[in-house]
Amino acid sequence: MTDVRALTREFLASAPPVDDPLAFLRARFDAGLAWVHYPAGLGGLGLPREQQAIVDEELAGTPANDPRRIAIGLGMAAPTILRHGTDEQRRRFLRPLWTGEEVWCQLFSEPGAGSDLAGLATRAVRDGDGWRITGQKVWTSMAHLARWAILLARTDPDLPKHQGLTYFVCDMTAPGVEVRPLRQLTGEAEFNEVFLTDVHLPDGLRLGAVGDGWAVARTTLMNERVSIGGTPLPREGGLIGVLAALWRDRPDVRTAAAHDEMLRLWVAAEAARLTGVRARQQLAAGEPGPEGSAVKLAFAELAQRITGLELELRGADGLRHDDWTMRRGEVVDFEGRSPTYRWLRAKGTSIEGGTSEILRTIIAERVLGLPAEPRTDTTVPWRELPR
Amino acid sequence: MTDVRALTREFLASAPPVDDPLAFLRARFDAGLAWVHYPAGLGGLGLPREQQAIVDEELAGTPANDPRRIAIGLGMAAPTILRHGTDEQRRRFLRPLWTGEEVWCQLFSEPGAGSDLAGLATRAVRDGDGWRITGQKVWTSMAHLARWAILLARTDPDLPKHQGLTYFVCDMTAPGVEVRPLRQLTGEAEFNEVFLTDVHLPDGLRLGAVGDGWAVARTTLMNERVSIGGTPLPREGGLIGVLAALWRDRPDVRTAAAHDEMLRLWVAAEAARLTGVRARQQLAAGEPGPEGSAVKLAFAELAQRITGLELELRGADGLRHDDWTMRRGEVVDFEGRSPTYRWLRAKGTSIEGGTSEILRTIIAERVLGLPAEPRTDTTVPWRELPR
Amino acid sequence: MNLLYSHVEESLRDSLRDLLRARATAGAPGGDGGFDAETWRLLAVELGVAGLVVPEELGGAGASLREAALVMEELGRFLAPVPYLGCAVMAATALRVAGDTALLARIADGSACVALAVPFAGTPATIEVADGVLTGRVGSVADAVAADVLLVPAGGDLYEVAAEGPGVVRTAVVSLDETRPLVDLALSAAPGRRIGPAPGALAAARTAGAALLASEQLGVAEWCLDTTVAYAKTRFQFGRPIGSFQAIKHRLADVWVSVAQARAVARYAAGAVSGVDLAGPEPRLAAALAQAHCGPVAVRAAEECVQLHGGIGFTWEHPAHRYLKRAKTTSIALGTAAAHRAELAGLLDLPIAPGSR
Amino acid sequence: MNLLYSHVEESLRDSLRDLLRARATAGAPGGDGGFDAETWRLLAVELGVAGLVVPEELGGAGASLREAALVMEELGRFLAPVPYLGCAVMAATALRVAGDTALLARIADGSACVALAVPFAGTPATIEVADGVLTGRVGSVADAVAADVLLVPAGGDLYEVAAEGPGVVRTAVVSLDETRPLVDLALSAAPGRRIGPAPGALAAARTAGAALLASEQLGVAEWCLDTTVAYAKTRFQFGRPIGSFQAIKHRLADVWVSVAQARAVARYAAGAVSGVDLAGPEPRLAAALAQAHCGPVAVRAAEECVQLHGGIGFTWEHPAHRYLKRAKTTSIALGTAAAHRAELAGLLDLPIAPGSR
Repeated sequence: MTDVRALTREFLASAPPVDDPLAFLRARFDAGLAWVHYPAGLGGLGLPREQQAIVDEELAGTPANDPRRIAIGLGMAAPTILRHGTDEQRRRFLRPLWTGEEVWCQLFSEPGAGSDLAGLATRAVRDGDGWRITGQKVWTSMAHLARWAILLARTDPDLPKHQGLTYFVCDMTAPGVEVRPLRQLTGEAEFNEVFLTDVHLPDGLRLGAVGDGWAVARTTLMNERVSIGGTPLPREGGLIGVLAALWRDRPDVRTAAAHDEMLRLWVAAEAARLTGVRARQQLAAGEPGPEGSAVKLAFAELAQRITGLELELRGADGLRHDDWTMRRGEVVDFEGRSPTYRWLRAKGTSIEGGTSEILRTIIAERVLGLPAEPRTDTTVPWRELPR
Repeated sequence: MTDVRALTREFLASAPPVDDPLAFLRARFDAGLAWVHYPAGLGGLGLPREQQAIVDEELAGTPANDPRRIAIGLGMAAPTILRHGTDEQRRRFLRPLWTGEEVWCQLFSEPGAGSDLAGLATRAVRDGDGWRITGQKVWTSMAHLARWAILLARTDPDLPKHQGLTYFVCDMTAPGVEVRPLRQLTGEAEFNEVFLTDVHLPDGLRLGAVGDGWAVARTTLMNERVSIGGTPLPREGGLIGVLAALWRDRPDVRTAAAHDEMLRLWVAAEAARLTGVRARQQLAAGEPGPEGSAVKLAFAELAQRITGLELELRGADGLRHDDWTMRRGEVVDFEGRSPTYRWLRAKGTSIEGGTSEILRTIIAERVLGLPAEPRTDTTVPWRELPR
Repeated sequence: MNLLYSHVEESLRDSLRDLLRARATAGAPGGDGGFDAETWRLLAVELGVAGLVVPEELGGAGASLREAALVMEELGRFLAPVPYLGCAVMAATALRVAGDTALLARIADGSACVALAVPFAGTPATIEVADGVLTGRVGSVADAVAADVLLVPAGGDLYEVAAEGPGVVRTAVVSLDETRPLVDLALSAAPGRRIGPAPGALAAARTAGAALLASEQLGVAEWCLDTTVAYAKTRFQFGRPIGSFQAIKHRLADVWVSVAQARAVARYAAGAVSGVDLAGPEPRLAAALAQAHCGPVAVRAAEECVQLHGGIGFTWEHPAHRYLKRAKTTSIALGTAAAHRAELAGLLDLPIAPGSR
Repeated sequence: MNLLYSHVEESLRDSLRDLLRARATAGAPGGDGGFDAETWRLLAVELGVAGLVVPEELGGAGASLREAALVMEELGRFLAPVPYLGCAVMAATALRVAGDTALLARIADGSACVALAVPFAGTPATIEVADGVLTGRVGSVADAVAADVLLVPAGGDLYEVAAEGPGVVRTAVVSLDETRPLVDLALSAAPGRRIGPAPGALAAARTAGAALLASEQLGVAEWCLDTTVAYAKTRFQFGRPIGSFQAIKHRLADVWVSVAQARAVARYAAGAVSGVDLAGPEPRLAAALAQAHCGPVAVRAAEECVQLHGGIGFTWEHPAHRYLKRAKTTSIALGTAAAHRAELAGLLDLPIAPGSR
């Protein structure tokens, strides 16, 4: 069995100087220490995923990639390229993706295709040896910084909706790609709209077979769902900690009626936290359960209730915002920003990354095994669907 | 215009002695003072419904029919017979129905047809000059006391479900009618199961045309819905009054946490009460609105929450019931009985007379105009429906 | 008490809707610090609703707060950025109780916009008064950005202070609800004219404001429900309008139930404060009930509006967020639902005092 | 802390399910006043779970309350009418803390069923003790109908009293939950043997009981969810299984989420009380958290079970109502969720003390 710790120490001994972060990261990738469960030659060593922890421990303090810049690439694009890409695509894309040299974004959702992603309308038409893409995408984080995008487009509108899709890598620098900021109710623009007008993509940027887009996208979405759920928090970590601190620090905001409501939220938050702890233990024990969906559902509801109560406790102060200036959203920081910001931003938690309604349906059908509703949209040609 | 007050005084002057209630009620019916909006000769005078109040005022203190014995007859059977019955049927049934000489019950629901009443399976087969009925009905109040029943049965299983139904009056004394008490979670049997085994009914007991059963039943059900909603209550009338009285009388049960919850319920109860007041004003103003459904939905939820909190406040006393002896249920008395009885009985309020789920769907479709779900059960022969 | 809308009210509603629809203010904050001067002029001068509750002999319509509640309902529905609550409801009530006539006449003829210098939420600040000049600070004052006259409580009395006069500084606040801008008010030796005793006037203004704010919340909730229902009928996902999905239906049915209740409660509160005496237990109870019920109903309706619109409801462009912000701020201003429940507990003799358990 | 089930626990669960399924006790109260003597004998003597937490040197299994929690979970799922909570959890914990060994050994070998003579809800009653004889009344005592020995707190000490001995009268109560019958206990000069000091023993028993009751509530909630899901798959209305309707799906998904949370919380509580010291802040916090969360979860799951079964769920014949009654009574016994939240407030330094607003 490979001694990862020894390998890592060997690498460190001969690695580029840490004051050249990019060179260091490239060398780390080439040593197979980027993601050890990836194949050799593609940043890994074909080892069990758990062993990455040893590498990370040994390399603590050395140059690291910016988690925000590589989040979508790491969580969504990379596993999809690894599984469905050609050797050439893997070699071309994975290294700069991991080092952060090339930022990725995701072109899936559309104004007319939110919960019903498979109903999307962006068209890809054969154009010489490549494809011509036209359509509008929305809710695209990082699009204004991205070099590449994973893109789902319709290649055959005469097939039922899941069958006429094809998966592409989109060149965000290609002519016809226009990125516009999309402003949210917080006043910021965290996301973008992306307009694609006759964008030409060579066939070499197709990922998977023509018509296999939905199957390829499932790889992406499964990895998105796993990556949500976040990091483990200590007790009173997160928003409930903000509320509890307010209660402790500001006797003037306390009321008898709010006391029990605050405690209800404390209990709900701790229950949700322990559920996350248990879900991670199951995962570590090799018995992944569906509790991740429970954690996301509960987080959304809690975030909204906790921040709502906080505004009520603050009274007149809760009526004042910090700044409505339109800005490019930076990191979503629930705890560090103003109370009104977190209250507003929390409204998105039950919409983004799968609405709470969609999650409940998934739990009901996939976990509880309840029968699907009669469907009218999966067998007819996409073109004929009402919309 | 008819002077109802004068007519009533005339009647009183020559009426049978009040110590013979039945003779008095029969005479009142024959004088057209039973329900003045009914036609002359059938207990009424063809007058506006509002004028009944004048009659009732003048006849206050005279013999009256037992509201419980005639409730189903009055609220459901009578309007249906009036609208869909033959002259002979009207003459035969309405007078003893109103005087209380003949009690009525309703044979609609079945074990397999609750919310989906039109899916019922009780069969009516032509048998000489009449019909042979076989099936099982359930949730039948008063069946053990009833002389007659309104009955919905399937005459043609090869038609779609709404089209193969026919409406009958069932003779509860006929051979093959078996009434069994149905015990509820309160320990009592308020309701019955009714087994119909080759019950012969003459064709003269059919109400409306063969195959028109669903249309006839709609008359019955519309009248049921109007009759629900109950009488106007003063502030703190009903269950919230019980809870408020407990709070005022028993300082030992008060806790800070329960205080706000109790007040939430008080607010919700008063809001529901005012909604009922407003709905009655709309009705009186000739602008009936759909708020009746709101009142029933809210009542069910409130009844359950209020009685649940009461048990919690009572602590150890809330763990003790009064009596589990199987009894024939008498009147549903939420306020007069034990706290555990009302908590248990309240669970039925969101099921009986249309579940809360069905009510929400009705509000969404009929009030808000939201589109119906795709249906698979209305066009195929009843026989082929999965069940 | 009659909880229906009268014919007069229905016709007033039609006029208001015509005006507000033409102004198309819904969802957009006014041009000048969140205040739409032209809409206010049309309402106050053309339609005359600023003086609705001002007696006829002072040039008003001589109507009651009940009719003003109808105006609040429509202003809520259109989210019109005008200071109706502060001027025509709260200041007018305070002036009436304090015995003023001059300012009431100016409200009625549209020549003065008057604001009560108290925080929109929380307890009044302390203003010092000596020799007829006032000094002190009041934070988060609503409907004062466009005021000509401020009514300032100080030393137990209510004073008239010219908003543009010496010693008065209004600083705009970044308000959560941009359609109802707040200001911080600083008075330094600002000259004031004494009007009358403050406590009764302030309490009455607060009761009237709380009662009528419920009608605004009703209008907000109705807009949210109507807009969401309309969207659910036309937004297709999975080949069906999303309004045909049962879970959506049931949630909208629940919102409808709570809005139907809010209408009854708001109408009751409007009726209960339409008499002369607002200090009695029933007006106070009705106002507290109204805020305890209608504030949360509006918040929930707005939250469902955002949620059921999905991504588009989370954007700045769609007006849903403005209704959300209005709903939330009104549920805090003039007291949270919890504070009003506590008020009810006192009025109803349902004390908190914990027992022995 | 590990919140998963160990292999030992999984195998114990299998044994329990085999036994309880064979006894088919679910939903039916026992023959003798709600107590199923044969099931209890099989559990205590054959399976040996009565002595699960009794040290091996006293003939027990030497396991911790964590394993006992697993037993509680299964007893909740099958609604087995046996005094496990009172005897094997609460009395055994009290005896351990009070320093007894003799009675613990008798619990372990199944020769004695021991009950703590305290009300199932509310504060302990006052029992007089003089010259080793006890006099007084305790109402609504759980798990005492079949007890051989009563542990009676009196004058600061815990006493052993023979349940069938002189001066002891147990009067059956009409219990809301017939599967956990209550008795009223009257002692008149009943001879008692002093075991040790009561306060610490009673507090520990209560903490252990509250923590493990959460596992019972989890089992109740799981039965309700599983049963409702199964019914929703096979009950057809409108030509479809009712479980295919979206509103039903979403409500069951919500129940599933809360049950998943209850499992994590109950496991955490079981782990937190499995050490020696139950008087520390963490066991008390975990127990309070468990009751604050799991009690309401079980009630809601049982209510949804009744509601979504429709008419049949409202009948006496269907077992749903027995789970409803068990869920509700356990949410009151050993303290309501609200009482446990108040307990948490103390442990977390989140005081109620109202501020100035």
